[in-house]
Amino acid sequence: MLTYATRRTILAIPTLLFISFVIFMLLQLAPGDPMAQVPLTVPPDVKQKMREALGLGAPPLVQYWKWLVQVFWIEPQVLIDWIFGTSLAEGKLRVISWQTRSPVMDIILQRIPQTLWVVGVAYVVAILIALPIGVYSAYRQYSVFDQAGTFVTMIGFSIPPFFTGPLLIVIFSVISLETWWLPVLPSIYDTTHVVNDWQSFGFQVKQMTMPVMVLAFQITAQLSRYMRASMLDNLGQDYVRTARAKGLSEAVVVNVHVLRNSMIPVITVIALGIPAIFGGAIITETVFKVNGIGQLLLTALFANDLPMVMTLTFIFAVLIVVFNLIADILYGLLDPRIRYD
Amino acid sequence: MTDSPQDDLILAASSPQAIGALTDDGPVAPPTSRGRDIWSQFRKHKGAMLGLGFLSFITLAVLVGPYIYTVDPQKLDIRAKDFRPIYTALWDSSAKVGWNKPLGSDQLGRDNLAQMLAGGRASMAVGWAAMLLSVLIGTAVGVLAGFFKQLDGVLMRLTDLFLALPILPLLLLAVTLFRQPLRAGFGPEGGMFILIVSIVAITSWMPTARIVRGDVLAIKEREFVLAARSIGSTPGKLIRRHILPNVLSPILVSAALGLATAIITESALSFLGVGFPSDFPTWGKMLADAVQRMERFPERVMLPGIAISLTVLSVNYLGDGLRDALDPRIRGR
Amino acid sequence: ERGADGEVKIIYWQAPSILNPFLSGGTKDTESSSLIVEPLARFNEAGDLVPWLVDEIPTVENGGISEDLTQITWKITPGLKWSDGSDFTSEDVKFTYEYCTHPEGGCAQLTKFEPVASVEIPDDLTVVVTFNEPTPYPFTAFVGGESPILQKAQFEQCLGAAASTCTEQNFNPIGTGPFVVDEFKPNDVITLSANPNYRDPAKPAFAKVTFKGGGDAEGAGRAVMQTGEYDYAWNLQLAPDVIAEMEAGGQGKPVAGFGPLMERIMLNNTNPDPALGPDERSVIRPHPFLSDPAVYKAMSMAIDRPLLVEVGYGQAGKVTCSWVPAPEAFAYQNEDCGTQDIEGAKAMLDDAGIVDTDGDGVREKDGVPLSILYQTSTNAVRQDFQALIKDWWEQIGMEVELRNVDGSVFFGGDAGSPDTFQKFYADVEMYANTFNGTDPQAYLGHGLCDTAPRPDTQWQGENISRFCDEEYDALHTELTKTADLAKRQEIGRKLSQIAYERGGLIPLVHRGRLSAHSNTLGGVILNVWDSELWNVADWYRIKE
Amino acid sequence: MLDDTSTAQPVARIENLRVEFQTKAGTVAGVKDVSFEIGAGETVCVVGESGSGKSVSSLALMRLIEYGGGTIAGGKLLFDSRDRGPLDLADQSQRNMRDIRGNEIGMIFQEPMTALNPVFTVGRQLTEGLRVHRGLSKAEARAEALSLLQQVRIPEPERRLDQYPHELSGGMRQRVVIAMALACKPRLLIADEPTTALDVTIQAEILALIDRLKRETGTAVMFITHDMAVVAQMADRVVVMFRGNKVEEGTAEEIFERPQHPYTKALLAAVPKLGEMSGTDLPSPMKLVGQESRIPAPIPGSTEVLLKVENLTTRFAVKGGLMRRTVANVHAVEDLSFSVNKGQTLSLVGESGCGKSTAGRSLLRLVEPLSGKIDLDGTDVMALSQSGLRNARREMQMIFQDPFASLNPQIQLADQVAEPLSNYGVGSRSERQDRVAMLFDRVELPRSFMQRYPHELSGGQRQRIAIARALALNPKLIVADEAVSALDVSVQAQVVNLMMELQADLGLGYVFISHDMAVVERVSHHVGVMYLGRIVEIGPRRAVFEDPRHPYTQALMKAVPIADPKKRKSEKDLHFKPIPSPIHPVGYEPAPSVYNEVSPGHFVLETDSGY
Ligand SMILES: Nc1ncnc2c1ncn2[C@@H]1O[C@H](COP(=O)(O)OP(=O)(O)OP(=O)(O)O)[C@@H](O)[C@H]1O
Ligand SMILES: Nc1ncnc2c1ncn2[C@@H]1O[C@H](COP(=O)(O)OP(=O)(O)OP(=O)(O)O)[C@@H](O)[C@H]1O
Ligand SMILES: [Mg+2]
Ligand SMILES: [Mg+2]
Ligand code: NI
Repeated sequence: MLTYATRRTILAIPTLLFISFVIFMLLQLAPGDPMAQVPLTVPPDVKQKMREALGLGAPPLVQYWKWLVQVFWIEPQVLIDWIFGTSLAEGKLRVISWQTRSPVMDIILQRIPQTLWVVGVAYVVAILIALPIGVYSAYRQYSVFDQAGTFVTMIGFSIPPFFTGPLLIVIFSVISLETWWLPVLPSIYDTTHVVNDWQSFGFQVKQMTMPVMVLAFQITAQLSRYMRASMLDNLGQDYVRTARAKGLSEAVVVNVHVLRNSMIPVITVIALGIPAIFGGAIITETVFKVNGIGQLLLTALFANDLPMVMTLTFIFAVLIVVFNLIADILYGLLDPRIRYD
Repeated sequence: MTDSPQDDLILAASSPQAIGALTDDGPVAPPTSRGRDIWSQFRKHKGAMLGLGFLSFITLAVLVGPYIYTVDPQKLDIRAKDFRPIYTALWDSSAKVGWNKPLGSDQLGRDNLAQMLAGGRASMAVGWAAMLLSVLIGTAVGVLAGFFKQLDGVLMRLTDLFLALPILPLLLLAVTLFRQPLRAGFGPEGGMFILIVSIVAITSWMPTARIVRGDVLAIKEREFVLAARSIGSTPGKLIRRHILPNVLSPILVSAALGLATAIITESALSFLGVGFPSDFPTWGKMLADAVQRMERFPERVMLPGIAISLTVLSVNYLGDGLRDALDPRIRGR
Repeated sequence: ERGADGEVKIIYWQAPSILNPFLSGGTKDTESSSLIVEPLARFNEAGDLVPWLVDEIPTVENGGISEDLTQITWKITPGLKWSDGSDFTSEDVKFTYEYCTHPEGGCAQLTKFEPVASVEIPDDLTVVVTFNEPTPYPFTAFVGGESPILQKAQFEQCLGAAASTCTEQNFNPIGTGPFVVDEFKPNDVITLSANPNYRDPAKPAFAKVTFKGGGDAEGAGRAVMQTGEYDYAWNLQLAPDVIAEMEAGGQGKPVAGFGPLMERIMLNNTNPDPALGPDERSVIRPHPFLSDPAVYKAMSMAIDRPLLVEVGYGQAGKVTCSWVPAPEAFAYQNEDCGTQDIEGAKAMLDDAGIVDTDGDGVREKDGVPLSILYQTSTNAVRQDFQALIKDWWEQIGMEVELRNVDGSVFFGGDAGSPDTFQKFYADVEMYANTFNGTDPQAYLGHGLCDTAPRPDTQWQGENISRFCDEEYDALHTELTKTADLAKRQEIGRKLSQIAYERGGLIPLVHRGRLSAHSNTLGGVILNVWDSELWNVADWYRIKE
Repeated sequence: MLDDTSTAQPVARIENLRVEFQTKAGTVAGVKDVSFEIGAGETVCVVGESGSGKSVSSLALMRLIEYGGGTIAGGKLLFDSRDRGPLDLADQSQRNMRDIRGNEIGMIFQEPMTALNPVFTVGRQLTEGLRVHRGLSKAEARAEALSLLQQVRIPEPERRLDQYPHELSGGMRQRVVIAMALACKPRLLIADEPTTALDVTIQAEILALIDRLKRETGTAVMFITHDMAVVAQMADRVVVMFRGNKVEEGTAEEIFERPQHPYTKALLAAVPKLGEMSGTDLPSPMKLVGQESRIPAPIPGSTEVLLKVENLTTRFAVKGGLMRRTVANVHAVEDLSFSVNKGQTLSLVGESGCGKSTAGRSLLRLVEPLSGKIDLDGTDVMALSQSGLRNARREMQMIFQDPFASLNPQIQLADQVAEPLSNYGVGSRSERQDRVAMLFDRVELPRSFMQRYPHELSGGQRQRIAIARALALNPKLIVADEAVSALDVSVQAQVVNLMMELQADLGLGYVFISHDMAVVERVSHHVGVMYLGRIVEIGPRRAVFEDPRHPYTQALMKAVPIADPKKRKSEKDLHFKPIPSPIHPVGYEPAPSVYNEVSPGHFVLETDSGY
């Protein structure tokens, strides 16, 4: 297992370097200009000077090398400084966003809490709902519950969030349905809100409700399909009959024997979905103005803030690769039959 | 150890005489083709049948519709702007409706029904084309990686690479990157079509490739492949005749899901404002544009929104039904 | 009383990314920083200068401006304090000049300082700005929201290349304005609180400001006018019917103001034929048919401007035919502008002998069909305009192909891209432009022959139409030498007229700025000549 | 057969059982009308061919059939419960059944590989039943489980408790399943083909074990099998089932010696019995009931050498470590030498994993051998290029074990048979069609089957298609890898006869790979016994079977059950060592095989084989 993990990790490094190079070159080729958002009243020669101040003049390979050094050498030093209070990175140039002239990493750190709150909570909620639904619909395959569950999850699959999002806003924020005992929910997420008492916690819950609803609906749909399929696979296995032949109750047969086996692929699917939490949910974040990572990426992309886009996409790539690895290792841990090496 | 129910049918014909006991009777039922079997199983899946029906209806509507309803979707008729769909007259007699605008018109007086048809055409075309391309790439990579051991490592690393590339940013990037050259080559709509189709395909073939590879690896170990090799089938023929037909079911299923993803991705792109040019309606674009006026003209959001959702829903059900129908374990029941 | 009215919430659908306007130039950044840092003088809602950190506006009459028009002397109001309690002195003003003119700084407001030869500070409260040449209109440097004063003590270490390492400074500038930054989350939200050292002890009325950024205009408008979550929403570029619907929400109301922003169609005076090759097209004159007055006049006549206003901007738009639509005194008035005349346009073309000779429905001039490519940036209203105008032009016998380019490319100025508005590889293109302040001299310079973008200027230059007219150039030179305001206004009107009548551009809509504020927010005076938040110190909560 | 149990109160009695399944084709009866009873301390064997309803009856008795989609449509399942007295299980609630299942009725399933839950330890799965039914604490249950494992004689029982099923060999897993079934000392033990998937040696041990446990605990045993030889080993009484009905019932002796029902007679005739061929040199087809007209003639073959294999070695690399380098090799085939004569059969026998299949595939270079010489009628197969190899494969063909897996489910049968012809461009399309039709006749399949798909055929019919396909190119040599192992006895007999007929008519040489000693005895001219990749003994069939010299061969012979209730084995004389691992580190070079010729053509391995 250890060699396997090591091997995979070592293999991941060239893959990631390659990915970063590909992304970098793609971004270089992109025709956009970070100065496009500067108003036309600023004359071109001034824009040119501004561009040079951003370091845009250097050849792409030099820029790439600089970025590599900054990400792999200087940023870790900053982290160490931050943890141990040393000053290794003093005065060294970090990855600077073109839009804000501030270190990209600082902004990312600032955004992560929102994203984790909203997308992460949605994910957890979705898991908590999806697994029981999946288990029960598999156990009662073709029952009314299963048919209904299938229908609802299919809808979850099929309705894009940019449809459900505005719909919810109209329902909960605009046409106030207070008369029907429905709460009025804020349509704009307050990223500065601090939870320090029950009331502010209540507000936090309120403002998270809609984005979490939209996201959780989708994730629930996917996960419960997986869970159901996996349960169905295992319900037909011989060992289930053996367990029944031992006189175990159905609850034990299903919730212990079958579930434990069915969870193996589902857990890896869950693990594979985690990078997406960090990636944020671009559309949902846009719709509800949750200024998380997804929204950061989108604005950076439209503003042609290359260092920001580059670093963000690279972080996602790292997360995806890492969680792929984790998923594989989890699989190995959960399934005693699988031994890597 | 056959488990075929046909054995019982045989019994009706043969009594256990000495010879009868040992003769190896064939099935009495007329030969059924596999296709018919699958179809009869598929027909039992109500959701899938509904899905198929709706999908055919939509496809037909967007293909034939514009020839029957010949209103130009781009025709501006500023005096007839902001018409409501004809059915609103049912509960709101003061609504601005007209039989010439069955589903109403938008803020510039463009006919909603014509736009729905044209938009559906674009969405469906993107969906189908992207799905076909993605399935093609996925199948090719999957089969090659599964069949040729030497290629496996390289192709699977490539798949990993594409999986690790974050999709939406890449998508947005490529749109800004290649839109202009392609537009120069194929015109504004053609270029964008090619771009969106290829981007959706390029970013969505990996699951298909993985599934197909897994199945090919399994099928390669089946004895009939070994048998085929021992009777001198060339690798090409082996793939075409023996491997591909047997991985058809995962391919079909991922094709169905791919169609759904492609339609959604296209509309998401339109929503984010990086899709088709503005004078080229697609469902996603119509939806995105109409969100602003959602309260006054809910139909402008609901119509494309429901069209997208229903299409994707039916495709998903179709995929579900296909999976069931193609799974011999279920079909046997 | 300061801080009595609690919190005010402002939403800008474009999120500020930095609070140092010298490093960004984006409107969202300039406006958000105007809560904190201030210039010596501002424009008010009428476009008139008002003293801000000085006692009076220098003029030739009061001796603030030298007779030869090369020097201006500002007298700082005594007793001003920075928000950190230190004194505001002329040192800071001079430093601001040095900061922006540093060659490696990439200052976005450099044009404001370029004509300045030197800044002298004879004493703590006097600033003497000397220009390179006589400058009839000297109110650029240190005037308006785009050129505020930075604190020397804070930014001393941030000159030139070091500018981008000063994150702390750029995010938390110390200012003289009514508010100080508590926390700045770039591209997201700024929280501010009242400046304890603000010069007027009774102001600001609000103790806190939450300045939220991001999302879209629609969400912002909704948050102010429908759900009442926010107090002020900036620049709601939404269709009129959408605004009207939001207003019906009853929580707030829209306010419109008109600056010099004008949506126009630029006519290409050169030949954009692709056959000429990338370095020749849009350089060689003349255009095969657009140079014919009958053609461009007919095109202008065919346009129904009131309808465009109604469709695209509603109360935030006006019909105009002047290149400089505002200030009023500079605007060239044209009566026919507001009426569409398709038949007249047809007749004009017929009279000029431009008729359809081959029966394909498209007129030809000397055998060249009137077939044009009409490009603009991607934007819902612009696309609606394109669709409408295409329709009208086709009615008068032209053939129109539409094209829209992503804004970041179109306005990006990348010399390598064929799709920038500067390259103008099309026959006509539509966009909006404006100028800062109230003086259009530099803006009218966009019609001078030698400012045309060309390969040898790396396609830089402001004369997008490649309009070239001797009389115009001469008249503009005269403008640069005239100090008398009335005379300047007359020359300005004349220049606008020439550009319109001789085929430089087809003005479409004079666009206003439409913002919205909640019904309980008082003191809002929409100002398009300066930052919209220019008088935020005077805002207050209306008590029921 | 010793105790007269029929008078004692039966533990379970099945009366007129009928079980139905709802299928697409309507309601299907898995069991139509079956009645029999099982007394305490008695083993009742239920025999019958595949699909005859054996498993369904047993599952019905456990009331597990409901979970598989079946319903008990009629009949009674009387069971004499320890705690509640006589019950009709058919109308008990599932709640009550839970108390009976695993407690009073234990069940052993066919597939030891899949019958255990892969993610729980053996200990956990063993104790579960104990804790539910006997309310033991964790520690008590564990102690009890340990003693159960000792009872079924698993080596190192303590260690096993914490192992996962996949870490045990098939035999050990089956013992665990047996221990589980016995955990609560059930009154009735149902064993559904408990040894079908196992090697003969392990089968012998398991059979002995069940027999011993029955005698020690006095449990009633319902033993399901399709193997008459096993029946002969185990049964006190025998129930013969045919297509859902019981056709005959009687004591073992009655059934074997005086079968009444024609089906039973036919069945018994089709069972090859080890030792049947003693005293003959040449193989000859079986005499089957209903085919008396064909007189089985011995097949002499010729002495001309068709295939000569020398020092054939095949290894598979095991990759590992950080760099995925080869760290070890599976020595699947090690220094194999033999020859096959034209028109004769060489059989390779041995236990699972000894390298039989690999050897067969190496001959056609379907797996690449490491070294050695393969000479097929003058062509040096090892030296051929890929295209040459393709041509050489016209001369040798393969038939595989699994008739379900070796035909492509998507292609019509005629096309499958024609495929080799079209691959080599033999003849025109119509010529090929004629040849296919002729081949169908040859393997005695109706031509109407030509347009069918494989799933529409029974196992035996499919295997005939595979044979037809192998014959299509007129090969000289056919490698038959377990070609009849998956078939029911009656079908097996027919296919074996067909193959032998073809050999006699066409002069084919066979390499016949099998683990079934009785079939091998029937078909071979020469026999090679393989162990751990090597041939430990090779020679004329008669010499090897009647005078086994190598200790492994001797042990193997002893383990084979004989379809004769008078020749029962006892547990005492069965002592098998598990086969050592064939995996050796890189660089390990085993000693060459040295043979001692004990009689003409009869060689015995001298080198240490690991046994
Ligand atoms: N779940 C099921 N659905 C439909 N038919 C079934 C099902 N299970 C068994 N059958 C049918 O019942 C009959 C008896 O099957 P059963 O499994 O008892 O045979 P068996 O004698 O155990 O055969 P084998 O030796 O292959 O195990 C067969 O015809 C089979 O097709
Ligand atoms: N492709 C392969 N890669 C690695 N090892 C293999 C491969 N094929 C077979 N082996 C190993 O080689 C050995 C011999 O296998 P083989 O299949 O030849 O045995 P067998 O005698 O045919 O067994 P069975 O009776 O179970 O079919 C086994 O240990 C097996 O695990
Ligand atoms: Mg069975
Ligand atoms: Mg084998
Ligand atoms: Ni300018």
